[in-house]
Amino acid sequence: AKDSAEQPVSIKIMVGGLDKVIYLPAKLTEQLGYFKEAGVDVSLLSEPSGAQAETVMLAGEVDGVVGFYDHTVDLQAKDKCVTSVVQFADVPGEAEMVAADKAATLTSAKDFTGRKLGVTSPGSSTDFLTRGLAVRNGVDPSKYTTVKAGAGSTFLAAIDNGGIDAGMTTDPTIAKLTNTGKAKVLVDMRTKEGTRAALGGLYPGSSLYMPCDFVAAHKQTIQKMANAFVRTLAFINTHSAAEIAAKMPTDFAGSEPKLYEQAINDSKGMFTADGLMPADGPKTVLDVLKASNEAVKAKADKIDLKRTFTTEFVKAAH
Amino acid sequence: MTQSTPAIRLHRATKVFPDASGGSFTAMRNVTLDVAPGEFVTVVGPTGCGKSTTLSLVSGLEPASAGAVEVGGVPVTAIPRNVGYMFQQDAVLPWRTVSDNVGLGLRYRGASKSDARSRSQDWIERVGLAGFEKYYPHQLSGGMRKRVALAQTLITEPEIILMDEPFGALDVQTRELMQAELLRLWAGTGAAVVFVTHDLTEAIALADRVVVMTAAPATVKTIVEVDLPRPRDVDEIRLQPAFLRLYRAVWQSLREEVEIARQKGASRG
Amino acid sequence: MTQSTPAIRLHRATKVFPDASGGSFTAMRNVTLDVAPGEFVTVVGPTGCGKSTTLSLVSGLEPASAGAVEVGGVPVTAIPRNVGYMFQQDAVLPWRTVSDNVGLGLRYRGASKSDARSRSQDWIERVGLAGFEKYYPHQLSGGMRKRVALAQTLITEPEIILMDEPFGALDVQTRELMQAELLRLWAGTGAAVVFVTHDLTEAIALADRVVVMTAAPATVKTIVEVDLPRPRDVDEIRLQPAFLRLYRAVWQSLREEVEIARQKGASRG
Amino acid sequence: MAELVLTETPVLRAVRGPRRLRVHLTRLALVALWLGSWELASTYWIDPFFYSKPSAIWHKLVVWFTEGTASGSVWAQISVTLQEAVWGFVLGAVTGVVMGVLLGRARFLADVLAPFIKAANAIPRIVLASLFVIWFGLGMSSKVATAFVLVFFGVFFNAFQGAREVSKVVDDNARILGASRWQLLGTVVLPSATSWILASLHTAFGFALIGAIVGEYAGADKGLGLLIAQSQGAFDAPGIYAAMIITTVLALLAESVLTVVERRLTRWQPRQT
Amino acid sequence: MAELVLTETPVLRAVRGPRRLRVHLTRLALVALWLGSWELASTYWIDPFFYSKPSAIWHKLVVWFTEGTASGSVWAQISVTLQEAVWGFVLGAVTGVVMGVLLGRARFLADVLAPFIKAANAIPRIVLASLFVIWFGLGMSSKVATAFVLVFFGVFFNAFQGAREVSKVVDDNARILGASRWQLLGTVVLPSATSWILASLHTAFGFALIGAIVGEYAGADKGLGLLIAQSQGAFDAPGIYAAMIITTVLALLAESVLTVVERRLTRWQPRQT
Ligand SMILES: Nc1ncnc2c1ncn2[C@@H]1O[C@H](COP(=O)(O)OP(=O)(O)OP(=O)(O)O)[C@@H](O)[C@H]1O
Ligand SMILES: Nc1ncnc2c1ncn2[C@@H]1O[C@H](COP(=O)(O)OP(=O)(O)OP(=O)(O)O)[C@@H](O)[C@H]1O
Ligand SMILES: [Mg+2]
Ligand SMILES: [Mg+2]
Repeated sequence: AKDSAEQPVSIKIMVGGLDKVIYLPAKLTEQLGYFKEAGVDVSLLSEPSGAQAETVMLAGEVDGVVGFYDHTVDLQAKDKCVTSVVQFADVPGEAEMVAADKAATLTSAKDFTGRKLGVTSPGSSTDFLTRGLAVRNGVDPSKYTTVKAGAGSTFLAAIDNGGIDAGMTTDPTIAKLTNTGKAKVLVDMRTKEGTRAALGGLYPGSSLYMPCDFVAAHKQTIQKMANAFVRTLAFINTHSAAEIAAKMPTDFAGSEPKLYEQAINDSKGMFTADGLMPADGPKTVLDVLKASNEAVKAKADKIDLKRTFTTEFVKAAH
Repeated sequence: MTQSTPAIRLHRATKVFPDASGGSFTAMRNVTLDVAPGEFVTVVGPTGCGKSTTLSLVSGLEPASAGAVEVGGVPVTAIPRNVGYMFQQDAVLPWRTVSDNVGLGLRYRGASKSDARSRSQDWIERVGLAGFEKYYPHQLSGGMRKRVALAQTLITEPEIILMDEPFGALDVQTRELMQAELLRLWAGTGAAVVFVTHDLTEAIALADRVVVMTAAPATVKTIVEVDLPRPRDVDEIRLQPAFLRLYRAVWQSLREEVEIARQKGASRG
Repeated sequence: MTQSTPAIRLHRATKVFPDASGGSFTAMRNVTLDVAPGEFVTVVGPTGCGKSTTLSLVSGLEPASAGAVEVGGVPVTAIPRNVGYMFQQDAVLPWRTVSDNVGLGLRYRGASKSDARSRSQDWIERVGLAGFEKYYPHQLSGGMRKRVALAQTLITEPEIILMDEPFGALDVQTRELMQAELLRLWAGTGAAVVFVTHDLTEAIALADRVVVMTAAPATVKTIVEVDLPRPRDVDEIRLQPAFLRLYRAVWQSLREEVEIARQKGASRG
Repeated sequence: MAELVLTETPVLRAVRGPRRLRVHLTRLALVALWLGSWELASTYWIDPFFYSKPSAIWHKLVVWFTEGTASGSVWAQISVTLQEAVWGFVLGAVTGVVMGVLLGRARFLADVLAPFIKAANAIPRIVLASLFVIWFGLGMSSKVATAFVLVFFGVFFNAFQGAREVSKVVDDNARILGASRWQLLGTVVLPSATSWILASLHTAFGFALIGAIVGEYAGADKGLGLLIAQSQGAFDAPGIYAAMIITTVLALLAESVLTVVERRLTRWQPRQT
Repeated sequence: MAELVLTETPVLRAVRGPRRLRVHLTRLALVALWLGSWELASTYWIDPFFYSKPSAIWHKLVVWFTEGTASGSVWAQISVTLQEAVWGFVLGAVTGVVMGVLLGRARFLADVLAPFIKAANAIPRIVLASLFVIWFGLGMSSKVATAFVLVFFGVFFNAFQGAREVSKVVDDNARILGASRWQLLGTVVLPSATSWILASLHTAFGFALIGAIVGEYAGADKGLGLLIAQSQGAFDAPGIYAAMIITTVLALLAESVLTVVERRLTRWQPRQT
């Protein structure tokens, strides 16, 4: 359909965990009422597994997914065209945490050999990042054990009772672990510097992506949505963690509102101010995935990074 | 069906059961017996000889292992139409009241609820259970359950009536009332009846012919023709000399068989 | 227990059942009966009058609604020790073979497997089931199952024997053999027996006293003392004039009750 | 073992009153004991971060019912989950009973289909839940489908076995009396299998709720499953437990309805003492 | 309905042979039909990205069994999951039978505990799975626990009902014959409840497998659940289906063992025709 003929549609977005701080812009936009003001009807759904969220999107059940950018590359290797429309974060916002009692012997990714390393789920971004780290540090991924440790409480318990030696996770789990002294940050990918040091470039994480053909067919609606998101990103940049936390539903803070606020504070830095894709981001992602993902490795030469993201809408939103 | 076609025909009917230890046990061997329409045949025989098995073959519930079983001239492959079978065990539906149990056959045959109810009421009175219409079987005594089964079987007016020790659990007087009731019904319809009993008086008083079966495997040992005139008054008939003669004949024949059965049992053991 | 303590004592025992329509039904009213140790009492009564209910009260399976029930001088609150009860219905364990079923009571009492087996073998032969040791109940005829139950009950040599129409499903000869067996066993042990039957000949031939019960609700109508000498030959005794006199007395008493029962039934309907 | 009062002495009607009271009191005491020790333990010994504590859960429930949840009123969540569960339950139970009874009476069909049904029963439902989202969409139907597959099998296997356990002589009797196939099913097989079917229904509604919640887990915008997922993400142990308690109460309510139905259907049986 | 051969004409032994063959052939035909139409559909109409196709699944299975999976040999995964399932099954079934039979015979205990058990049955197991990981760690015990809670309830409710459905007169008879409580349980209640218990065991092993896999889903370093999670993460539909097929085969193997046991335990029953 041509732009002019396009009907205003209501958009369904699946969020890979509505309550996760790294995906906070999604719910925040709704809470701030920016969707309504931009004139789009957006409903948010939640699904804890990123890959499952994308499968649902590809099946046409939802129009977009808020998840990690790296999946667009992965999907292209599987002949599915998905493009990032708004880039929320230019770093993963993840950290490799090492259990306090293992911190002495496990001091960098070089020591991964023979360890039990936690990821949220095999095939998730945390898995890709862990493998990427290992390969960059000369450890073959087959030399350590990948453990599905989930996120949140199960991850905490796994660190606590020795189920894993180290693991990749996000805030507020990181905050909880460091506050209680149960684990230390081994590799911090919540900041630009940390990410560059770990992966050799920026690794864009949290983003909104949609199937390419949907994007092509609904430019007006997507523009409105991009407008709303970019406003939110500006809001995050100009407000304190406490102010942001106050806008979110109280349930998201759980039983420890302070912890939630701290988590937002720690993670705030990772959000882009404008929704733009960092210039070297896609290439870092491709490099990491080439090392860690069979499908991408097999098709590395054929992958067209330009099709994995577009800055058209966020630029127009300025 | 011409007049000469027997209502029930068993020809060298044999029934073999798989046995407890994997072998086989012959319960009936070469049983040959014809029952004419309108004929009343009683069957006596030592306990465990194969009487119930014979009835189950005629009813079509069990297939014969060998030989022919025909009802109305047609080989029995399924349950023949218009057969009534009153089982030796309790077989009324535990989840139906007396009234519903008695009317069941009518309902199966498409009678309306109220029709079935009024006709079953009549039968409930005939078997002396008035007042117990709403009782469930577990609330009845053994003899009352038997009478429910009796009413249940006879209400459908079957052409072939198979009865396996129907009156065993009744007191003498009630039993005689039921016998009279059965004879009255049967006389009206011309149904063929095969009636298993251990009560020789009953066997002779009711029957046109008494079949004495041998110890297991059952075969027909003797058939005693009962030439007493009908209609009979069951209560009086047993004082007649002709009756006593018949009684002695059947008794003698049966006694031999029981002896054989016991000796066999002992030799098996 | 002194000699004067009755083995079984019913004093104004009453049993009320909840009725089908939410009301109540009195199955026994004010039944008073003492049975001395070593006494053989038979009970006759119209079908559905409350005979089985009486036995279940004595066995402790059902509590009396009012009145006293004592066994060995002790009020019955649970199943008294050393009671044997042969039920009117099939009650053998379907998942046990004949041999295991017969030996069950012994096993419960702590007998070893081989001991139980050899003693049950003896009883299996006594009831004429040799050769069927390995059969499961569903592979037996009705009369054979009854005999298994008989052996099962008597093998534990109970002091109180309750029997509910135990021989109803047996042929005349086998029945006589079983009667003789029962008398032989009983004579040796001095057990108190309460024996329900519909066969008046049997009732008189076996008993010290015949209790005739009224139509429901059951009460004791008459008690007929049987003063025939023991040991008795059941087969011969019934030709004696004393026997015929007793028979007529019981018969007469019972007939009245059946009439009443039928009229009640009709008026209820 | 002193407590194990085997049903030896039949209990008279009159004793029922105080007995009932005793039952309720014992239950209450158990609940109090359990909550009390939990509260105490989580105050002094164990980490309420993982195990929460009754007072916090109570507080959470109060907040939900007075102020609502992140995704709207708590009643809305309950009603969504309940609808999904009820639909899944009804469809699963009806299909399970019908297929179970039919296959229980049709040897050949049963022999042919048995391995397939048993195989289907072994398919991990959690995987199915995510497949259902793809097949049936994100709406209610995918949750109903998940609830359905959880309900169906339990009911099916019980109805199947129940249909096979019909007393042979009662069955024979009905057939002699002229029952057609369908009449036999209605008047003999179904009533006889009733206790079997009812026994399976007791677990079934619980499973239906689980199905609805698992389905919501796989993608939803409303429902108790979402509340749980959200609470898990927010380290909100009281939220997890509060949602579980709501589910449990729903199941118990359904159970009490079932008990009434059961009592009606088994009126013909001897009262258990 | 022509297929619905109600058990009207009892079948002679001799007919069994060809009948069996017919059953097997029909099954085979069904499988072939199903796989064929799937393969065809996914080649021409539907997107194998979502629905996969039999040939791709077969290929995946071959790869797994010859080259192994991402987390090691496929046999290692199978053995881990199987161990978890077997443990969960055994513990759940034994506890379920013991508690079911005991409570089935102990009115007071049953009355007191019934609502708790019913409530526990309604707790969403998926939530429990992650709680178990927290309580019992990432090792085998958390999966065994998940399998346990899935197995327990089905078995419990059936054993409970089975213990209540004991024929009153048989029970009375055994008590008159002098059976103590425990003897009664062993010689009357258990044998009588056997068909009930067996019926529940038919579903139980499937549930144990589901439990193990759900448990692995919540956190693990080995097992079929991990393979499924991995395949889902990698958009590898053939992998998902292949793991499901392996699970199914495991369940069917367990089922055949159970059938042998069942035949032994129900030898006393009239053979069904
Ligand atoms: N299913 C079976 N398997 C093995 N044997 C069986 C089976 N059914 C019956 N029998 C045997 O067949 C024989 C005849 O049984 P049947 O029930 O016909 O006897 P009956 O003449 O009716 O005896 P009764 O007068 O005691 O009722 C018995 O010896 C019994 O053991
Ligand atoms: N559970 C019950 N509920 C209601 N009424 C019952 C119950 N059990 C027995 N009755 C009634 O009690 C009466 C006596 O029954 P009982 O079984 O004692 O008779 P019986 O004398 O043994 O008869 P039969 O000779 O036929 O065996 C019957 O009228 C019966 O309907
Ligand atoms: Mg018989
Ligand atoms: Mg009686």
